[in-house]
Order: sequence, then structure tokens, then C-alpha cells
Amino acid sequence: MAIVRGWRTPLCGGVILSLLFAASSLFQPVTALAADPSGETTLLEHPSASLDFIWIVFAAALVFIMQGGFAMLTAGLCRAKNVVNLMMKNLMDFSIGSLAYFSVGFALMFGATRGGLLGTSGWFLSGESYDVSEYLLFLFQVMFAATAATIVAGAVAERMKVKAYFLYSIVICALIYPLYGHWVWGGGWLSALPFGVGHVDFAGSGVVHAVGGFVGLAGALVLGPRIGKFDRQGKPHAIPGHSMTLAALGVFILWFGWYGFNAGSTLSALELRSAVIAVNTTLAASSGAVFSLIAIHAITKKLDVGMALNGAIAGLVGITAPCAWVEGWAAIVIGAVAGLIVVLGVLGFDRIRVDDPVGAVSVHGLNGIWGLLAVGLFADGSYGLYTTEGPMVVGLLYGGGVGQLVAQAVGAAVVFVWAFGLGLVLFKLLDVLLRGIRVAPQEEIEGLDVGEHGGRAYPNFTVVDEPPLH
Amino acid sequence: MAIVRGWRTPLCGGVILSLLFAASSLFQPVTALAADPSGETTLLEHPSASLDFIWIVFAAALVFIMQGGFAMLTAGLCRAKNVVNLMMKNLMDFSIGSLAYFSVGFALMFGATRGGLLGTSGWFLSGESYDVSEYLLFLFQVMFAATAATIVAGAVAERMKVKAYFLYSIVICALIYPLYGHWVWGGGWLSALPFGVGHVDFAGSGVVHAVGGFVGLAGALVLGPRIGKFDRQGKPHAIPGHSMTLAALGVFILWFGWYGFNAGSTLSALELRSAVIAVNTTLAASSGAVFSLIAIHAITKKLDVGMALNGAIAGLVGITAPCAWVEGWAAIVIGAVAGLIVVLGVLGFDRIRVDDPVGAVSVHGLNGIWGLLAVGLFADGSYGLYTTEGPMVVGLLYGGGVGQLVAQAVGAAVVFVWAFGLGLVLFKLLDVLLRGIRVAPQEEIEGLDVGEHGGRAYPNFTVVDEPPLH
Amino acid sequence: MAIVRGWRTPLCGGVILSLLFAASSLFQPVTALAADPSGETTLLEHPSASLDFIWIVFAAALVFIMQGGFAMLTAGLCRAKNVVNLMMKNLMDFSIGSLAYFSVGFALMFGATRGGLLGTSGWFLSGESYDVSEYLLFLFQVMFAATAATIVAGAVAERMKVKAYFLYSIVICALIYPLYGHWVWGGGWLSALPFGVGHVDFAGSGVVHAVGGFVGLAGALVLGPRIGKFDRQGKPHAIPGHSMTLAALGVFILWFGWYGFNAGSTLSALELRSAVIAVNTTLAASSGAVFSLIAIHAITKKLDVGMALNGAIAGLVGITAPCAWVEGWAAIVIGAVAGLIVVLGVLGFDRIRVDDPVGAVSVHGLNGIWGLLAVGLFADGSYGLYTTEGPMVVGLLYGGGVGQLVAQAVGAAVVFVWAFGLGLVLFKLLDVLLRGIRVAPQEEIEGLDVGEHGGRAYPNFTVVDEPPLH
Amino acid sequence: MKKIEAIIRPERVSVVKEALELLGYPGMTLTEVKGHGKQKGFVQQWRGSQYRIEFLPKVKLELVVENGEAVKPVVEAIVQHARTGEAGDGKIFIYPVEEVVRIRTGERGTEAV
Amino acid sequence: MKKIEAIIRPERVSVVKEALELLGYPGMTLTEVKGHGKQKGFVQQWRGSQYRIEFLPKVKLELVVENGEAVKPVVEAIVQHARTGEAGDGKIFIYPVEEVVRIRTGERGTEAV
Amino acid sequence: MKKIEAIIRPERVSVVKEALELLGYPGMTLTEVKGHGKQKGFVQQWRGSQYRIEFLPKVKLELVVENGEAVKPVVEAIVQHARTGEAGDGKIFIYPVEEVVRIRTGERGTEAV
Ligand SMILES: Nc1ncnc2c1ncn2[C@@H]1O[C@H](COP(=O)(O)OP(=O)(O)O)[C@@H](O)[C@H]1O
Ligand SMILES: Nc1ncnc2c1ncn2[C@@H]1O[C@H](COP(=O)(O)OP(=O)(O)O)[C@@H](O)[C@H]1O
Ligand SMILES: Nc1ncnc2c1ncn2[C@@H]1O[C@H](COP(=O)(O)OP(=O)(O)O)[C@@H](O)[C@H]1O
Repeated sequence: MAIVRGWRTPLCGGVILSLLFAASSLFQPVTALAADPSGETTLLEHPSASLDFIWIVFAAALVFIMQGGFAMLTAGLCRAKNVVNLMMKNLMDFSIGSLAYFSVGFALMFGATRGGLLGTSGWFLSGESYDVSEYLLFLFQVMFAATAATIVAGAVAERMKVKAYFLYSIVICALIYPLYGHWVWGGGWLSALPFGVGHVDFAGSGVVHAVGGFVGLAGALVLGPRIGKFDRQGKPHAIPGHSMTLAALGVFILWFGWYGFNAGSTLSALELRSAVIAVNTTLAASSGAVFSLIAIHAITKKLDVGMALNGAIAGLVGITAPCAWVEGWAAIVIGAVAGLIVVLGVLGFDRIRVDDPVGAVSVHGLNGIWGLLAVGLFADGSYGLYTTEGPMVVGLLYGGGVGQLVAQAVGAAVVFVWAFGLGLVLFKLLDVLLRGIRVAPQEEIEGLDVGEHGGRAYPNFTVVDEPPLH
Repeated sequence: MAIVRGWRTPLCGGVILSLLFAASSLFQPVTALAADPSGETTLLEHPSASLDFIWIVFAAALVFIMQGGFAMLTAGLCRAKNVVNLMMKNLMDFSIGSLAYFSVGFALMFGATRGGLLGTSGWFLSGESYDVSEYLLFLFQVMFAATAATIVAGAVAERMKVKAYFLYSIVICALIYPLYGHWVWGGGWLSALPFGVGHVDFAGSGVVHAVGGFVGLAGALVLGPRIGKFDRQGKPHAIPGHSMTLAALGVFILWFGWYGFNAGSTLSALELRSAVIAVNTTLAASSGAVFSLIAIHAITKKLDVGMALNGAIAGLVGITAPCAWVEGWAAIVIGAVAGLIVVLGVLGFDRIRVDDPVGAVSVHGLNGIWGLLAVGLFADGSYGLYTTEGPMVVGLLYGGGVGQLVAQAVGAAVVFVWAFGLGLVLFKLLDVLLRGIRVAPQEEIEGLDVGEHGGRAYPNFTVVDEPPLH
Repeated sequence: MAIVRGWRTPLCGGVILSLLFAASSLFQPVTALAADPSGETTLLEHPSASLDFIWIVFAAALVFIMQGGFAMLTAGLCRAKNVVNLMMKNLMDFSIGSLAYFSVGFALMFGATRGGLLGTSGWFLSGESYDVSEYLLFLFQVMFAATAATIVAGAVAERMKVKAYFLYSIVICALIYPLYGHWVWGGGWLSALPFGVGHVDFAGSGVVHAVGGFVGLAGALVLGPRIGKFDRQGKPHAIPGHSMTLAALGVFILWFGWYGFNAGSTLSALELRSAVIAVNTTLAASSGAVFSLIAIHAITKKLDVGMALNGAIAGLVGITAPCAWVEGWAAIVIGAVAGLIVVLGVLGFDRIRVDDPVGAVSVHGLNGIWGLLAVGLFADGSYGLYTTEGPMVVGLLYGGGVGQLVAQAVGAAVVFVWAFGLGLVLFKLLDVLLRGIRVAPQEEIEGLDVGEHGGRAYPNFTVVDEPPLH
Repeated sequence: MKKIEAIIRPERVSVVKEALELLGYPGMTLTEVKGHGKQKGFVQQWRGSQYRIEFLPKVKLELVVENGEAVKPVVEAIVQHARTGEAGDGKIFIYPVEEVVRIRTGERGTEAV
Repeated sequence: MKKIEAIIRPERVSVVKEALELLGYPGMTLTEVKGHGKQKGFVQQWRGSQYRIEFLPKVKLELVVENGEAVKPVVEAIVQHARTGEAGDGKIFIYPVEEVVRIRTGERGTEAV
Repeated sequence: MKKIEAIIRPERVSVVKEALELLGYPGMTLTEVKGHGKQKGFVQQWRGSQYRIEFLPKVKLELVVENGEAVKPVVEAIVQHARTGEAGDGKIFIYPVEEVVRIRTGERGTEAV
């Protein structure tokens, strides 16, 4: 997905448009206003816009429901005693984040660029931005910003203060996400790198997932591990989540929403490549699930459902950047590697004593990077710069040379440094400001729900905290 | 959304259509039949209809899944011992209600009007109504009727007899909802009020939500409070719901479906205002959640997740009527007020000893009214009468004078009197007919599932009834 | 749905297309390539394709989420101790199955036919099949294949080894489903039967549901009943599922997805019959729920929610084949009969000691057959061969004579013999290969989660196995 | 010291608890149990086929008192407040207790109760 | 009066219950408990890392009988029906009971059992 | 034989268990219970209205030992490991046990413990 101002007119779209323009000249010409809040002018000048509006409104709705998917997945993978807290955070990162993105973030990301560094117009979607096309772009984009925000919830789960999380939500949606997003999708410097066609990221392996994953890593590090996660010898102890049905439901909902996430990132209904994108999305998720299961079974001899669920999401994250530029078999390979990465990541972070309760860093961070690199490897030259139009994106394996891979690697390095670095600064700062971003040990043991929220998630059930009993 | 017969041809749609008409005249002219069950003629005469069919079929599906959202939200906010009963009611209000709306309701609502009071054609969608456009309108509308019906389930939860609820479902879908709907959307008298542009309600703050909310209020009053809700001194006691994960899931699903509810109410893919509508929907929901949380935290110092979830839905209800006529910042204000209303409403109804287990009256009833009035305040004159075409809808704050606000207030008064009044009559009547619409106290204490349904929701878990233990 | 190569040009589509073709001739003619991976050529030659791509991508996403629906429904209707196992199977039948369908299945189903028996091109969607239209068809079709696969999970639940299930998933998606699918939708011999217009099945009552249902029956028979299901006297004992909220959620999600399943099966946005299809889908589901509830209440005097939920799905399965060819009232009748069939089926299979934990055989198998026959009875002649174009499909009750009913009966017989027969062979073979496809009795009693998966679904809750306590 | 163990209806717990507190016995332990006795179970249904629930939910209330004299008023209070007069009201059992220790302080005997 | 408390495998509850009813002892109370003894726990896995479940689910069956003579047949019936011969079969403990009260009627002593 | 019944904080179970195993007492039974004593409950909130949770989750640990001498070290170990010094640490009760039977083997008395 890349910035769209007005409606793209590729060759064939041109056919339709020129034709209709000819006809429209029979009527009184309507002066094109800069801002068209009713949509009348836009439709008149670009009749095919109606297709794009259908496409994006539904795609945005699909991306929205991913919030519900993340909520269920995170809840399912955490303990019952912290679930109210998690639901609160999941609801509010979207709610607070969308207001922040509306106020500031969208303008920073898609406003007129200042030197490729940041956007500077469109604050509060007001004035010239009170326009159906601007609102449409915002609609789709706000869902992406909120997705980045909610990814972090999993990595910092079960121990971060609510207030710290609320403040974090503002910062990621108003600053961290939009600025990096501007560099890739807003006409910024990364998209103009002099390697390959510049750094590209079709639907946000880097812009959304790696940003979320690495801010999450920073959060997990600043917070430290949950009580009981590592014993005095540093040996990791499993802290199982409280509901595998909700976790599975979360994965199915996320996968469903991902069709909007990836295919919708064409931003235009005239890009029939959407079919290839959706198929690649399907195959990579499948392959991620299969290969993470194979890997964990090889290591532990157990058919570990938590890992297979993580694997499906890993495959989805991995295909998010390359989805438009690769063929079906490549999507399977990309998903398979993603499945392996997530297994090694989860086990590896446990070994180096980073406590990421739901595996968010491995799933979104590591595989976000993998997705970016995969473009540089597998792009087959059949699709252009976010459209059918050239220059075509070609990766190393298809004779495109090392250029695109370099552009991807630069973007990957930048996203890591930016997200992890700013994440560290942010959480350290909040730690000072709020006298700790972590709840008191007693509250952590009792569960975060009883304290700050004054209520538990399942009052009609006897909830037992499994780990103290083993 | 307002009645559509044939396909609207605003200026620019006209461009497309006239063009295609010209072309179609090269072929043998096809006589326009009154009913076109295959869709061949409709497509030939209105090629852009194909866009509208895509738009409405998907939007209707989104509205449908709100049934699942309501089911999860209501279940989550009630006790485990009554959940089978609630699932039964949620499934059957749609099932029974849709058959009732198919038989009678749709004809009363959208049939040829008799004096602006009721429709009189299209029974059973047969004869002339066996037509793709009629079926399409029915598809979208039946989802709305069922939404109104299912809202009531929450207000009467945990104590109403199943049979009473089944009979109620028929009456609301066959009579209460369609008649009021006719007055607003079917060309009836409210839409023709001589104030402003007449009473308008874009997607049903009044027609759907206030109707459901106030019939629910009537039900809650006739039933009386649940055992244990108020003690002998009349002090309210909390009866916490059994699953905050399901409640949160319900809210995410509802919010998701609301994109179909509001944006789909354009009824035409050529109305690009859909983007503004979807953005407003997003912002109002976010703002509702944020401000209800702020309000309840100010009052109780707790980050009350149940209230924040209610607040998000409140914001959605509030923006439903004005979604097409206001700007982003206004949507935020509307949502914020909705968030405050729901907090005051829930606390207030507790104080006056009305037991509404899920807060349905505050969320849908009070905020339904608020949504109607908000049109009269915030409509900014950029959008017309359910289309881009004038007369434009202008509210008080945008110099439109008090006219539109009066039209909205009249509609609000009518919906309250109609829904609450008929609700009272209906439930009183059922109370007599069925020798009580409330289950026996013993059954209420044991839970409704064990008695009438012969089974509990969670047989593999030990379910405890929290309140008797405090 | 039937095979589509290139884009259909019905009369009115023709209007649009000829018009745009005329215009496009102003440009350099683009040679139609066999494979168009970017979609540029396809759009140029068939501008209306962009509508179809929107339509199918979203419809496919809706069908995908049915996987989540099946997961929740199956989980809800089974015991907590086996839920990890079920989630694993539900995730992996899609994941493994989609890779199998990509590799082999799709080519067998939609490749160039060899004598109407099997397709022989398009392996791995590579070469000529790396084409947006082929990918689009695959996208929609892979969801159908996976639906057939996942239906079986319910019938063999709580006792089949995971490995056996994985192998089964490959075989159904690579062979059983695609071959039968080829005969009906791929231009095969069943569609060319010399009765009526040949055997037709609009969205897969037979191709998807009966195939899944009868393979499931074979699985249930080869496995035998669960321990405790029948006592020494052969009396059936109820084994209640562990969550009615998840079961209900599953039904709502399935119903939602079914709009994509049925309406999407037009495969073209120019078929406005989609509105009728969606309405029929709604009415049949409603009627299935209502009539199954009436039936079970008549027999047992209980408002049995499990049966009503099954009834809604039964109605959906029943309408799947006839959805495009019947009127609203007929959909209600079809749903009502489906509701009765499912009640008799579930009680009947209990009586003959077939243990089908979720009722999959009755819901999908028996009603799959019913759906096929219903076309031969109720098709009203208003719609043609998967399009508006003739020959029209006319059933017995509309004066079409017995021809169509015969064609449907032949298809029904074939699907039963094929699915049940191959299912038996497959599971018997796996039984030999894997030294039993059933887990050890001790593992079955303890639950499948603790053994093979090394983890339980709900570690924070005390899970009790209800049946030993009654 | 004696232990008074009462198996009562779940819905009577709160009134019994209040009565015991009024008597000056705030310390008690509750367990969710399932019971079977004179009271009949009931028939449930699952997708059309029926099954019997034979054990009904009860709450076991345990209360250790300092001496034999305290038993009588406590038992009377429980009987009075837990009784509905219908089958299933439950039973009270009295056991000897040899020693009590308060974990917080290590106190023993009657002081620890 | 005596209390017979048996810690048994959850899956043996129904047969033990039937046997006790046949013996004429319908009244009993069940509690879901977790036990640890000779029987080893087992290893579980969570997203790749392993942990041990050391307490296994058991059911505690409590049955108060009128006198010492009734103990023997009851204990035998439980042993016979709860036994599988593998570690984890559980134990039976016998306690003295000083008094029994039926809440419904206020009856005391052996009549109340 | 004696039964040692300790009502302790859920979060202390694992350390207490380890201490008892070290002492040579692996056999024990745990029950999730709710308790009320000196420790005050706390206020919860539900959609704006407040309610009090008066019973707090505790774990009942039951351990039957072969004779009176064994009681002392066990009680000490429990007190030492379960104690936090704050209200709510719980109590230990000692009961006489008349007989023990191991279901697996039918052994009785001290051997069966
Ligand atoms: N002999 C017994 N031993 C242990 N528990 C018993 C015994 N008899 C009854 N109970 C418990 O008391 C509860 C109520 O017993 P029930 O016989 O139904 O009461 P009532 O005698 O008042 O009708 C039972 O559910 C069971 O938990
Ligand atoms: N000394 C004891 N005190 C209390 N409960 C015990 C004791 N020993 C065993 N149990 C209970 O009995 C159950 C079975 O004990 P276990 O030693 O595994 O049986 P077995 O001796 O037949 O192998 C344990 O899970 C525990 O609940
Ligand atoms: N008299 C009693 N009988 C039964 N259980 C008791 C009694 N007193 C206390 N308990 C149990 O012990 C737990 C802790 O008691 P509490 O008085 O709060 O401890 P402490 O005296 O250390 O402050 C209670 O929650 C309850 O379960």
C-alpha cells in the first residue's frame, strides 16, 4: 500500500475514465474543489472510485475485526486473572490510538512531506482534508495504526500498569508508527532509496508488524519477566494461557481480517492482483502453521497447539510485505520459514530470559523483518510499484540482483533501530514519570483485574492459578 | 437510509447510466417488467446496480454478525446459569423475527404507503415483490428488524420466560418496528414533518436502537428486578456477568458489524460519503469508550471494563443517526456525550430500581434519542437527504436554525411513546395471557437453563453463583 | 457455482463490455496472454472483472471465517478435555488441506477435463495458471475444499488420533473432494446427465456438505462410539458439550460466512440473483432453527438449544444447493424440512448406535442430500444454469416434470456412494497403516489434550468430566 | 475444640454466614461440593437425549469452635437459617479437633481458633 | 458415628456410588480435589517449554455412617470398585464423628445420618 | 494416626509442598476453598456499582500422618513456609484418624499412610 492522492489511472482504468469523462462533458462542468466532503465531485470525475470505496470500506472493516482477534488470542494465551486488564488494554489502544491518529498521526504520515521526513498537513482531517478520499484513506490507515499498537499488548501482558499502557498507545499512534510509515508509504526517504525500486513493503510486515513487535520487545525488556517465569537459576517456567478455544478463535479471526489487510492494501479495486495476494496470504498462513508444528514436534515430540497457532500468524506476518510480488509456491516457502522462525524465536527469547507472554516479538518482530527480506529474495517481476505499472519489483532469485534485497535490508535495519530505540526511550521515560510502569508484585500475583479494575473476568467460575500448584 | 424504489440517479450516476442506456439501445429493448426475479432486466437497465448489490449483500452480512456480537455481549454480562436461555433467545429472536418480518413486517414498512401511516404491499415478498431489488432491500432490512428485536434480550435477561420472549419477537418484527420504520424510512409522516428537511435518521439511532431500548425498558419494568438485585432497603447490588472475554468479543464483533450497519445504509455504492460515515463510526465508538471510562473512573476510581465496553456501543448508537451528516470532530463529540450518557444512565436506572442487566436501555434507548438530537445540532450541510442531493441537512450549530432540531425532537418523542407504550401493552398482555412472563423464583435462583432448557451451558466446569457468597 | 474460464458475458454484461471494448480499441491492442499474473490484461479486456474480484475476494474471506465457526461449534459441543485436540485438527485441516488442494486438488477439479472424469492441468497453480483469474477461482475453491474437510472433524471428534486426521485431511482435499467436485462443477459427467439440465448444485449441498458428512459417517463407523456413549445394553448416554456460548458463537459465525458461501457462488457480481440467494439463505436458516426446536420440543418437552443450533445449520445446508433457484417461501419450507431431518437424524443415529458427537452426519450428510433433492422439487424456472442464461432450472412442483429430480437423485446417490465408500476405504486403510486410528482407551478417558498435545485447554479452571458423575 | 461441618444449599450461604458472624464466629471455610441424599437429582437433556444429574451442588461450611459449649448455638443458628423444609437441606456433622494453630502467629489451642 | 473419607479417581466415582447405594448408603458428599502421592505427575508443554503437573485430579467422597459396624462393608465396597491396581488409586480415611444433625428436621444422632 | 488440615494462601502451596516432601511426606490432598476470618475481603465493581467479596480463595491442604510424633515437624514446616505475617495466613487443625486404607493394595493402618 502506498499513498494515494486522487485516483490512480493505470492504462485500463484510463479506458473507463476517459470514456466517462467524454460523456460527462455533456453536462455542466463541475469545478473540482480541493475538498469534496459529499463525494459528488469525486464520483463525477472518477466513476471507478465507487469501486474503490466499496473495496476499502469492507477491507477496513476486516482489518478492524483483527482487534477482536488480537484480543481473543492475547486473552487465550494469558492467565484468567489478568484478562479484564487485557480486554481493557485491547479496547483502549484502539480507542485512544484512533483519536491520536486522527489528531496528529495521519497528518504526520500522509500529509505533504517535508523532505521525506514527516508529513505536515491534514491535522484532525479538517479543512482541505474534509474530503471523501482523505476520509477513506484515513479509514484504512487508522486500522493499521491500531494494529501496530495492539501487537505490543501481548509482549507487555500481565504486568504493565494500565496508565502506562494508555500513554504508550498515544505515542505509538501519534508518533512512532506514523513517522516510520511516512518514510515507507508517505513518500518518505526509505521509499526513495537508490537500491532496487527503493524500499517496499506491500501491506506492512515492517511498517505495522515489525514496529509493533520491536516496541513490544522494548516494553518486555524494560518491564522484566513476570514473577515465576524464570526461577532463581534462570530456568524458564511455562505459564500456560487460560483458554485454547479463545486463542484459536483469535487466530481464525486474525487470518480472516488479514484478507482485508493484505488484499485491501492494493487500495484500488482495479488491481486484480488482489486475487494473487489473497491466495498468497492463505498459503503462507497454512504453511506457517504446518511448519511450526513440524518444527516443535521435532524438538519436543508434542503437537503443541500454541506453537501451531503462533505459526499461522507468523506466516501471515511474513507474507504481508511480499504478498503482491510473489507466486504461490514462494508464499509457501515464505510461510514455512516464518513457521521455523517463530519456533526458534519463542524458544530463544526464553533462553535469553526475555519474557514475551504471547510470543509477539517472534511472531511480529522477527517475521516482520523476514517479510521485508523475502521481497528482496522472491519478488518475481510480475508486479510493479504497488500497481500493475512499473518499475517491476524483482528479487535476487529472479535475477533482479542484490539491489532490492539491499533496499529491504536497509528498511529492516531502520525499523528495528527506530521501533526498538524509541520503544526503549518511551518506556524508560514512562517508568520515571509514573514511578514504575510495572504493577506491584502483590498485585501481579493476585492478578491485575482485582486491583485496578475492581473485578474479575470470570466471577461464576473458580479460577485457579496453575503455576503455583506445580 | 430511506426507501429506494428503482435506482437513484444522482447527477454523476446519471452520467454512467445515460451512457450505458445509450449503448443498450443498440440491442432489442427489453420491456421493463414490474418484477425481475433473475436480475437480468435490472442489470440491463441499471448496470450500476451490480455495484449496489455487492455493497448491500456484504453490508447485510456485516449487520447479521451483530447478532453474534449481541449474543456474546449479553452472555458475557449475565450469569453462567442463564446462558443457555440467552443463547436460545438470541438465536430465536432472529429466526422467528425474520420469518415474521418476511410475512408481514416488510410489507408494513416498505409497501405502498396508506396515508403515511403504514405500507400495504409486498406480503411474503411474493408476486410483484419477487424481484431482485425488493429481495435486496429486504435482505438489508431484515437484519435491522432483528437487531431491534435482539436489543431487548439484554434488558429482560435472566428472568423472562422463553415463550413470552418468542411471542414478543413476533410482535416487534411484525408490528412495532415496521410501523415506526415506515414513518421514518418508508415515506411515512415523520419523514414529512414540516421542520428542517423532516425527521431524518440515517442508519437507525431511533428506528432500530431507541425502539429496541425502550421496548426493553417496558419489559424490564413489567418483569421487575432480578432476585438479589436490590435488597430490602432498595440498595442496588452488583450481579457481575460471567465472562469479560466474551463481553469484549461481543463489542468487537458489534463494532465490526456497525460498518455494514452505518455505511451500508447509503444503500448505494455510488454514495462515496460512505467513507465519511465509516470514519465517523470509528471515531464515535472510540470516543464513547474513552469518555465512559473517564467518567466512571472519576466517580469510582476504578477502570471499569464493563462500563468502557458499554461506552463503545453507546458511541456507536449515538453516531448511527448523524453518521452521514457530520464531520470527524463532531463524531468525537457525539461519542463523548454518548459515553457520559451511558454512565449516568446505568447508575441512574440502578438508583431508580430499574434492573437492566446489560444496560440496554442506557446504551440503545437513551443514546438512540441522543443520536437523533445530535443530527439537529451537528449536521453541517455537506450532505443531503440520504444522498448527495439536496435539500442539505443543517443543524443548529451550523446555522441551520432550530428547525431540524425540532424535527429530530418530535421523532425522538414519538419513538419513546411508541416503543415504550406498545412495549408496556405488549408485555402486560403477555403477562396475562401466559399467567406471568416471569419464571418462578426457584427457577430464577437455580438458573433458567436447568429448568426449561434441561441443560447447562458449561457442564465441564463448576459454576458458582457469586452474589450469594458475598 | 460451476467452472468459469474467462468472463461470462451475459446480455447486459455484454452491454458494458462491448462499450468498453469499443473504447479500448483506441489504444494499442494488447495480445491476450494465456496467463496474466498482474491482472492488467484481464482488466483491459474485461473491465467488469474488477467487480467480480471484489465480490469473490470478500466472499472467500467470509467462507474462510466459517473455519472459525466450525472450530467454535465443534469445541462447544465436545468436552473440555478434548478441546486442544479439536483446535489442532481444525487449524491443520485447513492448513494441510489448502496445501494439498493447491498442489493437486485444484488441478484435478478444474483442470482441463479428461472425459468428464478428472481435471489434468493447473498443478501448483504454476505456468499457465499463474493468472489472476485462476488464482481468484482457486481462492474461492480452496475455502470450499477446506469446509468439506473440517465437517468431518465433528463426526470423528474426541477419539481419533491426530496423525490419522492429518493424513485424512490430505486425501479429502487432494482426491475425494476434487474428483466429485469435477463431476459437478468442473464440467464432469454429472453436470452432463441427460435429465433436466443435468445435475446441479448451486453452492455445494452435495459437493461440499454431503461429501463432508458422509466421509464423517465412515469415520464415525470405523472408529466406533466414544467410551460411555452407549452402555452395555446399547442405551445411548448423553455426553454434553462444554460450552453453549462457544457453540452459539460458532453458529452465528457459520451463518455469517454462509452469505459468502452461497451468494459468492454466483462467481460474478453481475448476477443480481445474489440478493435472492442471500434472502433464501437467511430464511432457510431461520426456519431450520424454528422447526428443529418445534420438533424436539414436541418429542421431549425441552427447549433444547443444541438441537436448535444444529437446526439453523441444517437449514443452511439444505438451502445451499437450491439457493439460486427458489423463492422465499420455498426456502422456508426447505429449511423447515431440514430442521425436522436433523432432529430425526440425531435421534436416529443414536438409536442405531452411531456416535457422531456434534451431529455432523445429520446436519451435513442428510441435509446435503435433501438440498440436492429440493432443487428438483422447488426450482421455479426463474433462473438458469448458474447464470441468468438458460436453460432454466425447473423442478417438479413448478411443472418441470420429474427430469430435474432424477438428475438430482442420481447426484445424491453418487455423492453418498463416493464419499461414504471412499471414506470407509480411507479410514480402514489408515487403521491398518497406523495400527489403529483411535487413541488408547486410557487416553480417551483422560482426554486427548493431556497426551498427544501435552497441555490442556483451560489450565486456570477446574475441569470436571460430567458423565462419570451422573 | 470441635469442628462443625455443615452441608447446605448454596443459596443459603450468605444468610447463614451473617447469622454466624452475629454469634461471634467470623472464621469459617467454604467448599463447593456436590451432594446426594434424600433429595432426588433431575433429568437434563443434550441434543434430544436425556441424562440424569444425580449430584446437586452444595456448599460445605466448616467452622472450628473453641469448645463443646459453643457447638449448640452454632448448630442452632445453622439449622435455623439453612432450613427450607424441603429435601436437600443438608446435614451438620460435629468432629473432635485435637489442636489448632494460627499460621500467622504460631499461637496454639483455643486462642488460635 | 464414623466418617469414611475416600480419595478416589474421578472416573471411578459413578461405579463406587452405585455400589454404595446398593449397600443402602445413598447419602454422600463429593469434592473435586487434587492429590499427590505415589503416583507421579506428568509433563505438559506450553509453546515449546515444558512444565510438570504434580497434583492430579481426584474426587473426595465423604460418607458418614451410623456406627462402626457399617464401616467395614462400605470400605470394602469402595476398595473393590475404586481399585485399578495402579499407583494413584487413592486412600480411605476413617474419622470419629461426634454428632449429626439433619437440617431439614433438626433430628440428631444416628437417625439423622 | 492424625490428619493435619491446613488452610493456606494459594500462592504458598508450592513452597509448602516442597518442604513437606523434604520431610518425607509426599502424600497430600488439596482442595480449593474460600475462607473468611480476620482478613478483610475487598470491594469490587461491576459497571459502576460496587460489591464486596467477603470470602477469599484459600487452599486446604490435608495430610494424614502415621502418628502423633509426626505432627510436630509437619506443623512447623507448614507454619514456617505458609506464613507471611499478614492477616489471612490461615490455620492448621489436627484431627484424630481411626483408620487408613490404601485402595490399591487394601493395606491398612500406618503402612497405608
Ligand atoms: N451420610 C452422609 N454423609 C455425607 N454427606 C451426606 C450424608 N447424607 C447427606 N449428606 C449430604 O447432605 C446433602 C443433603 O442431604 P439430603 O438427604 O438430600 O437432605 P435431607 O435429609 O434434608 O433431605 C446431600 O446432598 C449430601 O451432600
Ligand atoms: N498421607 C496422605 N494424606 C492425605 N492424602 C493422601 C495421603 N496419601 C495419599 N493421599 C491422597 O491419595 C491419592 C492417591 O495417593 P497415591 O499414593 O498416589 O495412591 P497409591 O498409594 O494407591 O499409589 C493422592 O493423590 C492424595 O490425594
Ligand atoms: N474458626 C475457623 N474455622 C474454620 N476455618 C477458619 C477458622 N478461622 C479461620 N479459618 C480459615 O482460615 C483462613 C485465614 O483466617 P484469618 O483469620 O484471616 O487468618 P489470620 O488469623 O492469620 O489473620 C480463613 O480464610 C478461613 O478459611
